[in-house]
Amino acid sequence: MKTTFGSQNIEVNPSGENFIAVVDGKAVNVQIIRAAHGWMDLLVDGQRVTAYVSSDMAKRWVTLNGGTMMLTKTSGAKQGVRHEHAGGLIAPMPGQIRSVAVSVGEAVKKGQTLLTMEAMKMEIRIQALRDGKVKSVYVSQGQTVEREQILIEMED
Amino acid sequence: MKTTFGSQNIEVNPSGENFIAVVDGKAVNVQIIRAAHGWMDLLVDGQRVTAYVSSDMAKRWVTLNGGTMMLTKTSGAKQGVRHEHAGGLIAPMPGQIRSVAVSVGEAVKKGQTLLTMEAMKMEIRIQALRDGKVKSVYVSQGQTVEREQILIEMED
Amino acid sequence: MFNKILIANRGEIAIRIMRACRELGIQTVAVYSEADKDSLHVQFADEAILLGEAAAKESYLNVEKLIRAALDTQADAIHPGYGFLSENASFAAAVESANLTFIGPSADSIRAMGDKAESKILMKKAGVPTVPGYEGLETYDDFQKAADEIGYPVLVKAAAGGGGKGMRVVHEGSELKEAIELAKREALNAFGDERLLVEKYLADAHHIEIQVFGDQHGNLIHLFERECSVQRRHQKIIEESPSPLLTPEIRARMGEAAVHAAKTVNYFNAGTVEFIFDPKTSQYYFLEMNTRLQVEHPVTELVTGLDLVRWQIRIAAGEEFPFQQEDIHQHGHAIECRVYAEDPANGFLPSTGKLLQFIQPYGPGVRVDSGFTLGSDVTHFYDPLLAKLIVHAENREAAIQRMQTALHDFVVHGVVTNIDFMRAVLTTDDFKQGHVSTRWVETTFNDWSPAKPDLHALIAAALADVIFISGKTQSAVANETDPFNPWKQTGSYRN
Amino acid sequence: MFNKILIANRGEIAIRIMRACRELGIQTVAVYSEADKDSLHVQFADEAILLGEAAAKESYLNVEKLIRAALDTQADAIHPGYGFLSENASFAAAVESANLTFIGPSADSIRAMGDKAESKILMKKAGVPTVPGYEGLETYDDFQKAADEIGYPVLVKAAAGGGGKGMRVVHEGSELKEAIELAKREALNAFGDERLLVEKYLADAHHIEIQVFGDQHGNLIHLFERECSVQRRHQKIIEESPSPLLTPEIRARMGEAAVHAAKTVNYFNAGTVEFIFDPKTSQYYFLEMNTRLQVEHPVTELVTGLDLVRWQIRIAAGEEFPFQQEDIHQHGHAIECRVYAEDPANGFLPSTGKLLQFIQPYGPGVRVDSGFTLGSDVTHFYDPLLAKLIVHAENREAAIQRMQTALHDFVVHGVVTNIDFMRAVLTTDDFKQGHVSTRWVETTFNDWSPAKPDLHALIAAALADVIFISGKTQSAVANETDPFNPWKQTGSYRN
Repeated sequence: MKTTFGSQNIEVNPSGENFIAVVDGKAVNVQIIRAAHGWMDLLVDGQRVTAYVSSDMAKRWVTLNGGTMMLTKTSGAKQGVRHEHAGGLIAPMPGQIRSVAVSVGEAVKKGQTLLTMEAMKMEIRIQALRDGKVKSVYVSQGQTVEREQILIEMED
Repeated sequence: MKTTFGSQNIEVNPSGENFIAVVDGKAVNVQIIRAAHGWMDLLVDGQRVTAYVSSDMAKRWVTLNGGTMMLTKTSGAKQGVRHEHAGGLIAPMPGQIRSVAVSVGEAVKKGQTLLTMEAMKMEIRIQALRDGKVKSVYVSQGQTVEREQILIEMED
Repeated sequence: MFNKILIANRGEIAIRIMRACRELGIQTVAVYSEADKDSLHVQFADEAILLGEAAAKESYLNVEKLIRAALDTQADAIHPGYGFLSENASFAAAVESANLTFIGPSADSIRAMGDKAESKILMKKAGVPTVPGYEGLETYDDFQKAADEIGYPVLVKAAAGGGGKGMRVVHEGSELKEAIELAKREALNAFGDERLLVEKYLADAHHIEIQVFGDQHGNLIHLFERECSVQRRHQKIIEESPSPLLTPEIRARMGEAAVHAAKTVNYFNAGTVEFIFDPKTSQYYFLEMNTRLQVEHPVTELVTGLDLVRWQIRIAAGEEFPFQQEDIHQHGHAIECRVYAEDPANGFLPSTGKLLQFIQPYGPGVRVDSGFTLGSDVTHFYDPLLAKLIVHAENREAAIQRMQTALHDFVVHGVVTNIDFMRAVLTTDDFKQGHVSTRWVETTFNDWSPAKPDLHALIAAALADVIFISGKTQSAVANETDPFNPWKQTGSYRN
Repeated sequence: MFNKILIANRGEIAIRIMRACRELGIQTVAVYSEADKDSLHVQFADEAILLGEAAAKESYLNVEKLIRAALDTQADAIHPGYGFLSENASFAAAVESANLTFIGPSADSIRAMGDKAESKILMKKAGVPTVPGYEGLETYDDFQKAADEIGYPVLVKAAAGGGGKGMRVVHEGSELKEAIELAKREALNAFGDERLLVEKYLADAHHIEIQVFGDQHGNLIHLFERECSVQRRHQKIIEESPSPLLTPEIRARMGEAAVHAAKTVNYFNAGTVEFIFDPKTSQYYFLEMNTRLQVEHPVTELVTGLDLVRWQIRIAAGEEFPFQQEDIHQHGHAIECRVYAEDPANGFLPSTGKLLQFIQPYGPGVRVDSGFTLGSDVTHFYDPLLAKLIVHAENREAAIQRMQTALHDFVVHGVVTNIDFMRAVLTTDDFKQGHVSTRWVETTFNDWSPAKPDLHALIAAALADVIFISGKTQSAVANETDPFNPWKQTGSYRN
């Protein structure tokens, strides 16, 4: 399986009971000693490596030797932001509301843009995940929002 | 859903967002406050009850107010003992081997009795879970075995 | 003794207080906002009362709702924790008016120490050393004269508050005017009061504070010092006791000064007298008194062997504090690291998210006071303190080694934390030698950044995809179909 | 100092020792049997070496394999923990012969104290009080005369060993013959040595032991006592320090006697001198010396503030123990409860299984030394000690309250434990008042049984089926298809 984290490519494939990881054209042998619950004990070219790994969409949190790093998967993963939460559409990151395109009670189609926000110098369109009706709108133009703040609530 | 633990019958059914539990003809209202990972926070007729529950075949481990109890499900569950473990057939409880009916290399059919043991004043038959061949026999007649000790190993 | 206590707080301190209550056989009532309905402190309590919306003024700062919750649940007393209403004299008075016990000092003591300018004047009168400076200045001219007299650099700061708000360092006269205006505006916003005071700015000072403790029968002693000089943005992140700086003589004098300061306002229950300490002159100056339990109280508990929260409760119930000054000794060395959801490489800005991994360290001499668990949500509504990691060992060197090991074992995924940053702090020679002033972090760690992902991290991340989630891109930990998903919530608490 | 230490043990004590190594910057090597390949101590170490089959003689008791493992991994030293080879003089000698350091006393000290009869003779000579009795008896006639002289009840016990094996209480002359035969047979089986000694049986005695500690430069002091009278089947389950029974004078005298006993055999490193204490007469008698770290060492660590394992390592490396007797004080009160996988309602028989739930308590003053985690297998091959729960508080009353709360919070499913039993022990007036002799458990708790499932338990169990596993009868926790199943193992360790 080929994956890209940031600008770094890695390919991991089974090889007998072990795995071969190829990075920058260099192959390393990886043996899994044990693995459970987001935790792995490996032998990487004979060296013992203990890692905790969690995944959240394209993000990977990895802890090695007590230090934690965050990697972002830029290929091999469906891109996108998770923006449904408890029946509401939530802000994927902190930012500012640029425009709200719908109002309470309005029927919307799957994929229709409900609002746009600006964050990290990008425009983000928040779209309906399915056909439905707008139950509540919690934000207005110009408002700054926090990550995971609920923007709009839908009913089916 | 009707269940029997030991000699005690209980019926639990949904009722709106809550549940009604009926024990000895008496109905109690049960509301789930939150529940996760084998742990539940309940309101039972308005009284808060926090319980940890684990299940292992017919056994239920329940911790309430710091005290742990074991219940055994005697209905509503498929009866039987778990006796496959890491490819081997293991003793469901400590006991003594009464007879070994097969030998290494012998082909056996699913359901065929491989050995009998005596434990807790009962005779227990250890049967093949599927068609296969006996790879190893680790015990002999008269031998005492511990719980979870591997008795016979099979290959498909 | 009380039958039931309402804890008017959240997070680790609410749980810390509830533990003390449980040991004493006292029932506990949690309060919570809508954002906290599944928080650990709500689960930990015997009862829990919803206060209102996430915003603190609708919930944890709402005096009326808190007192009604206490009365409705038939609680006898309210423990305010730290932060929120803990240093609010009106709250303490309102609690007493409702025939409930406020677990803390009297409203009068809180009021006397609450105003930075008033308390400084009070302390000067009582002969407690204070930082050279002036209060009650009005015109720009007044400020200018005062600053010239003190000598630059000077500090202008809000009379009404603390926590670094409305505070400006002024290095030369040309900067004074703008600094005063900015500080006034911040002070007005934060405290509704634009009064400022101006004082000598001690650049390489240490922050050393003395824990005091007293009962309602006139007994008041100190429980030695805490050194709290490792700060970022004027807020403490690492505290320890004993201070690596104090001689026994200075320690004793500072202790006496703190007891004297507290007695001046008829103090009882737990309090902390903060001093600025100049290592060059060994001079110490009264900074302010915190009229409540301090975040860093555990280092004092470990070093003195006293359970401060237990004694807070017993004293509030009218018991005598049975210890004399000579009964209290410092045993070994304790260090606390505050584990925050914040990004040290990005101005220590708070980080929010769901805790995908949360493994707390264990072991001899290791204590974790935590308010979160696997699956908890860290929101932007409140202070991003995840846990306090506290170690106790024979001496400072062993305590640092123990803390390094414990930080190594603390695994948090889902939010950025300061764990790796604190590990870096503990490896420096400055820290090991105890040469850390309150400005040390900003001058030393300005360019700090965490380790970049290396080959092993890349392999672990890629391999995890293969073996744990085999091509699925959804968060595997948060698998919604897993009945034992630790944060799958069924129903919600309506109380 | 050492670069690398091999820990010739398993479970909680292996992890305890590895923690000390990590704090000192020393690499660790675990050893394990096939039954332990996924054990916590294997995961915790820097390296791990498979010794062989589950049977201890093929693994943890195999001297040759252990020394080869240490040499192969270039370890400098071996820590034996407790049990297994920790009191085996030949092992200590073999370690030294291989140019490795044995972290413990000299082989000579171990040998001198290993034989119960020989060590008793040695102590008598040195003037340490011993239980009135006779050694070196041969004919039945000898035994009969000795028993008559001492006066019934008497105790016959194996000269070569301990741990309750080959031990019989004889209440009258008519029982003597059979008791001797049974004890001889047990002693022969357990120790390969049928020699017995006979001594006065003290029915209501307490077990009080003194921790001693010394270096290789002649410094040797004691670290006060541990009271270990709560026992079942001659094995300790609850220990504490200080003893609720001792006066300062008797404490000092027992401490001196213990130091004298240890010096008689040129003792260094950690050791424990066990005494029988008669509360009626306040007389104490030497019982035996354990020439190793004790299971219950944490209570001494908490009360004295010293890290015994750290000092064991430093002393083995040749350092001086820098403390004089007057430097060591007792601070507060510590209690340890041993959490065993065993059934107190069924003769304390060991219970085996997979840990379906394993929640350890947290909190101020709470320490857990654990060798297991969620998903661990508890097998019948080794001692069923799951964890040691140790608390420290200001005084005995607060420590008991703290322990009650911590036991309440300790949740173990999958094996039967003695947690509820220990909670019951802690609620008794006898325990609260410190009136517990070594026979107290068997006389008081003979009929103890855990709480029967009540209505709430029934509801919780039935509801869990509905919401967690909806009709599935397989173990839902052990769901084999869940990639984050905590005990799904992929591959195995081949090292």
